[in-house]
Amino acid sequence: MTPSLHLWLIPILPLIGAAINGFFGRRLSRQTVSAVALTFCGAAFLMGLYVAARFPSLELPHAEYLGHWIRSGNFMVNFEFYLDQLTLVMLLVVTGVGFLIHIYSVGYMWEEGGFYRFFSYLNLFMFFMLTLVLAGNYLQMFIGWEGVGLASYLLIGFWFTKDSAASAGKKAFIVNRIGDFGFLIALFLLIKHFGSLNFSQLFSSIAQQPAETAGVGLLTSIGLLLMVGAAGKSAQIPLYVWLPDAMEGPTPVSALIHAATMVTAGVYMVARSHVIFGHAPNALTVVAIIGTLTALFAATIGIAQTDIKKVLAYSTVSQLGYMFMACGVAAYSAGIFHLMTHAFFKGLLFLAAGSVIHAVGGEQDMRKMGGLRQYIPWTFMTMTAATFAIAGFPPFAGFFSKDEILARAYEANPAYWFIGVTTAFITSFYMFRLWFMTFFGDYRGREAAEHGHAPAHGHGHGGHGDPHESPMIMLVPLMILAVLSVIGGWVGIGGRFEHFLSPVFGEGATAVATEALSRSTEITLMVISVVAAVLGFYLAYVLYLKRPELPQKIADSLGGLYQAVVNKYYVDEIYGDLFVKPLVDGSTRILWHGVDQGVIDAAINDTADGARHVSDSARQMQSGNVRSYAGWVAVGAAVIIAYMIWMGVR
Amino acid sequence: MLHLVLFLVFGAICVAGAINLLVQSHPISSALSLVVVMASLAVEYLLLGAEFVAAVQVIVYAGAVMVLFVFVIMLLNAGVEERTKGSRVALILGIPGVLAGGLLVAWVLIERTGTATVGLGALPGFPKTIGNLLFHDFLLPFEVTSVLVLIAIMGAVVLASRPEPKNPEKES
Amino acid sequence: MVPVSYYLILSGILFSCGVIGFLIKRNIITIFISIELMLNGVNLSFVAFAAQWQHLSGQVFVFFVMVVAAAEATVGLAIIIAVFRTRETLNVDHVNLLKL
Amino acid sequence: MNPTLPVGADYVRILPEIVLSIFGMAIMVLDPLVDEKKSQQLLGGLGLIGTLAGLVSTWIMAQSPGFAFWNMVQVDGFSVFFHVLVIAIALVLILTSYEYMAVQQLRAGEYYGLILFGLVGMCLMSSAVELVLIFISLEISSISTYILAGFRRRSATSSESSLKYFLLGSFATAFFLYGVAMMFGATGSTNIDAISAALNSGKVPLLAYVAMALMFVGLGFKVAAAPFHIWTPDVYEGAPAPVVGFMSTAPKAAAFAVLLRIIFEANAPGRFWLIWLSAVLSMTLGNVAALVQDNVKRLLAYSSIAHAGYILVAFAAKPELGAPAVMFYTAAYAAMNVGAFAVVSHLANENERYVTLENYAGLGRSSPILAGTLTIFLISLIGIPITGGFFAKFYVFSAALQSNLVWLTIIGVINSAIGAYYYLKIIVVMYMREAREEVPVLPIPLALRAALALTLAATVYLGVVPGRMLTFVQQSAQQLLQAEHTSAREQVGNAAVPRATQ
Repeated sequence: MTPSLHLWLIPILPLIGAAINGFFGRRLSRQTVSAVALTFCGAAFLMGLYVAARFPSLELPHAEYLGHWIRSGNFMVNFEFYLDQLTLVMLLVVTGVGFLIHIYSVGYMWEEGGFYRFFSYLNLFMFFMLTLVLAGNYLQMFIGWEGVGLASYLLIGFWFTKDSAASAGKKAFIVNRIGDFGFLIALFLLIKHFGSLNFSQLFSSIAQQPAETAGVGLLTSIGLLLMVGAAGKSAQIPLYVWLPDAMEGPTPVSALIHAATMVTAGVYMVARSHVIFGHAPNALTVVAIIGTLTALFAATIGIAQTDIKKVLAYSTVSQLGYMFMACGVAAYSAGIFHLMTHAFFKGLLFLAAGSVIHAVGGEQDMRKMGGLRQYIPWTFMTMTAATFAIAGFPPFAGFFSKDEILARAYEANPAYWFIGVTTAFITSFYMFRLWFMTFFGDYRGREAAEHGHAPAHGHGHGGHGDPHESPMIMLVPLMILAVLSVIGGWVGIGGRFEHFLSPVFGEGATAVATEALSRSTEITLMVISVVAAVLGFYLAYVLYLKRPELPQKIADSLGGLYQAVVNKYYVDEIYGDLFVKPLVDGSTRILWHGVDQGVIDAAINDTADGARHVSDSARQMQSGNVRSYAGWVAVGAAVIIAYMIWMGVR
Repeated sequence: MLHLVLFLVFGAICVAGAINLLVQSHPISSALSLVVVMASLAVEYLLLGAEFVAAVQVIVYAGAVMVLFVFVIMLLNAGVEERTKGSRVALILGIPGVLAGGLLVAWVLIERTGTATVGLGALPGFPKTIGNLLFHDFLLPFEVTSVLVLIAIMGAVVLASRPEPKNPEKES
Repeated sequence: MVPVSYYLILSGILFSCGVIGFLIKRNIITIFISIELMLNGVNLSFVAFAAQWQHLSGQVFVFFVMVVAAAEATVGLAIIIAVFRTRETLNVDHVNLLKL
Repeated sequence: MNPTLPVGADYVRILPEIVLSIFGMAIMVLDPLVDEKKSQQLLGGLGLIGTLAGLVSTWIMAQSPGFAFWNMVQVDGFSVFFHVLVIAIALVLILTSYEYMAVQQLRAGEYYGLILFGLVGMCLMSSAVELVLIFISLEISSISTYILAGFRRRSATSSESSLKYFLLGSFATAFFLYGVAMMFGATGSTNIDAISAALNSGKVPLLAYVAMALMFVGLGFKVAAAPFHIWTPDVYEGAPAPVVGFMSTAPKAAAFAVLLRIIFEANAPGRFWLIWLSAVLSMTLGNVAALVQDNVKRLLAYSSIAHAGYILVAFAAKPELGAPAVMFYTAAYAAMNVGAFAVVSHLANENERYVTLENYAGLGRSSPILAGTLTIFLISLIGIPITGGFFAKFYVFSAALQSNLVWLTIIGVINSAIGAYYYLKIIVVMYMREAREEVPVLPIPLALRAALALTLAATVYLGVVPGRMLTFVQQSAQQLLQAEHTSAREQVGNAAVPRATQ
């Protein structure tokens, strides 16, 4: 029996912070509010470090039982926390990056109204995220899962006076609901067939079952449903639509929730459920295909975006696709590795983008930036590190993790690898496009301002003259993350990271990797991916720095395709027309105007009485008549009697 | 035989009263038709031996309750009803629904209980036996009806009394 | 000897007439009278079944139904008066402020 | 004839009903004696004490389970559960009404009296095991709600609501009564245990099927299950807001209790598709129609239809899984819905002027407490974790899935996703829209605070630590389902319905 680490403290600490700021924040000064938020979030991080320090002495997996929660017959759910290598990685990433983003937010949000509210939500988010990560059973995980959705909804809609922000929050919430219900049904199926949601019990009983190789069996359906959940949370096809819109929230939120932590919950969940997926190869294939397609699809959309945060949003979707691709080929540790490095560099990219936006007074359109290198050197440098990292240049962090994934994908199926490399090339291209457009050339912001274009997103930052560097409190987190973006990948050299995680995912998953591919193949693949990255860099250099008139020409010659990309393949419109509109219309026409008078009466009026009754029927376009209601009751009764008699006679 | 004849005669009166209730357009006529129905029902009860019920039917139902109806009709000075066309659902779905449901139930009743017969005064329900049941086995429901009656009194007081005229509400 | 089903059919006819009355009558009071007709139909069923099963309890039920009907009548007529006060109409088709 | 008189235990087993009636009568008598200004506080306070006394006496009653009054009522965990539930709802209602009645300038005395008398009916519905008693108590609960619905007499909508509820309610009750008559005809008894014994021994007579259908019409109407839900929106829109909170939960809970007894204890034959279809219709019609509503009361009315649908899902499940899920859901729904209506009735202000969605704009600013509590209730209604609503849905759907009702579960889950939309609409309006017109928010009085705190605590309690509650509902459901066998045997020696011989 290993000693108790009081893991429950880790999620509870931010919750206390959230409660203090939420209830009393209004009366506290900004200094106190930020001190409270930072203290409790930092304490959680320290707890994480403490756990890491004690880690070697623990008997793994380490479970802590807190008390029983629900008992219904044989089915029991406890409050319990579960710690293994996978948890530890997630724990450190979430608390560490989360803490840095908290620090950054103090600077970023200083001028904003609702300061205390923001930090209260942020801490609340940390609480749910840590609950999710540390959960010892699926139900507890689900609580965290829904909770982060809720917190993200609150944070996206933070600037609630903006209509777009409000509707974006709503969209995120509803799309997530669809995913959540996939997850929920999967949970029901697990309860029904295995009678437990506890990870250890569940996995050990599943492990005894034979794998479902053909058709859609129970485990395959569970896997697919879990994937629906993951796709909703982690913005995969077809549920990715909410993430780009979610950029309406404050930038630190995008960094924390929509890059580093929450959106990776889907990947974590799939990795956590690797036993289920391991027994359902068909479901795993679906995961791989969805991941691969999303990676490519989102990357192509990223090319045409002009809003700096939107580029990063699509890039996030695409990178998450990589992680699912990794999970889909059973290279879970590679996926988690990429999750970690991605948290560093994508968190950094968002924070740096925030710093840029801050510098140019709230402008997010890259066409109105340019030449910022000289104004904001620190931001530039950190962003450079991140850009090289995501593009996959060695020795930056992204190189190692992406390379790992691509190698494993090649081994599973060269088609995945090919799409992966193509995506890497596109990624490199649009990231350097962003880099060049933002930091090189001449500053284009002034002309725009003179032409009377008020910054579209000016929430409190407006009224700046020249771009200016952000305060230190924002720069320090950037620097730390920049360092991590450079060196963070080194832990993976020589398969060390994989080896660390191997107790979780089993030896088989890792051992094969190193042996199956010969050294030469591996190096060839590595070289190809580096070449792809360099090509992307070069293309972006030519198009956006050397000959900036070219892109327009290309766009003109491509015509329709480019339009489609600019409009994100019209997915939003299609969804709107296909699902939302019919529902609302149906409700309006069919039920609102009453099945009663709307359909039946209108039909009768039209045919029998003709135009004379049009005005009359308009007046009578209303139900609310007691006799009609009684008519419905009578018909209902007749139908039920008929049914019951039929049941009886049968 | 006598039983059957009596049943048929009063049954016919009963149905005629019910149909008259539907056909009449003045509420008073409908109310009086209901009295006819109730009275002939009382006879049917007697045929089945339910003496007490028959008596109560005439005294309480036809007597007291219907008087209340007639009183309210007079109070509100209700006239001949207008033939407004407020609901077509009631006509187009409701009536066929009722007829279909009624026929189905009738079929069940004939088909499944058709063989049992009852004689004249089959189950004599004297006040004494009824009283024994009422104040013993059905004591609780009997007592509980007092709550029901209390509610009815309160309801009548609340709803029918003239509302205090402060702040007359202007609602459309 | 009369088949029980005769009584039951008569009761069914009365009940159905009551339902139809609810559907076709416009005057609120008449609608309410139709409901009373339905209850009367049910009462006949109770008495008939009581005779069939030789259970006196069926007749006791009739007694309870009458009490309930009386209470309902009191409240119902009070509600009708209240509606008449605010709306000046007894036509149920005109009582349709609340709809959709 | 057996000349025995009821013994002490008989009275203990209906103690809550007795206590509530006494308090009701006390209010009735005191009403004309106190002057109008004080009557609000005095009689309301008396009502409050009455409900508290009712809770205490329920506890006393719970100590002596068993039958009373010659198998008329049965005290078991099941009936105790519903006693506590409806009395607690009434307690919150009284706390809410305190302020509401004063703002609306309504007379108080009868109001509190009617609530207590109505409670007597609802309590009896949950413990009665005899169809005649069920019928009478159903009428008590219904008639008192008809009157309460029309309590704002100066308002045309309120009296219209009352009239519609009354006419359709009596209409549906007549169907129920006809069903009772048929059941009596089919089995020769109206005692649920005896019926259960008759139905489960040999071939079920066809008449019993018809009887079930007719009884379902009546009870379906009371719980607002499709296709008998159609009265709900109109009635809820017109009735006084706190009363809507009450009648969408307490009489409904009692009606569900009756449905549970009839359907599960008597093991109603051939019910499956009937309930299946009704559940699907209720969920879908309720949710879809709610999407376009902009009157909050009406919106919540449609939502209550949808929730009735979710509860019916549990009725389609296996009895041992479905019954506890139904009980849990009614409790969770009561907590959140009564709470939501408490907020609505506070905001409604004089003459219920502010009940449209637009009036809620900017509430997040003008009254963070009200907006915050309402948000939590709405979140619970959506079914998001750490609220009672989530676990309620969770149990219902998991019960359904464990009974192999895959499609029903999927339809339910989709529906609750649709439902999220319109609840969210309220939250969005509260926090993310600027108020277009000035909506005065009255200070929140102490009683209302207490009401909100109670419902909030219940909602969160059921969401965070539902364990104890769940254990309790499971045990009582167990008792309910076992009663079928044990008491049917007792029946043999202790004839519930004496047979007159000829």
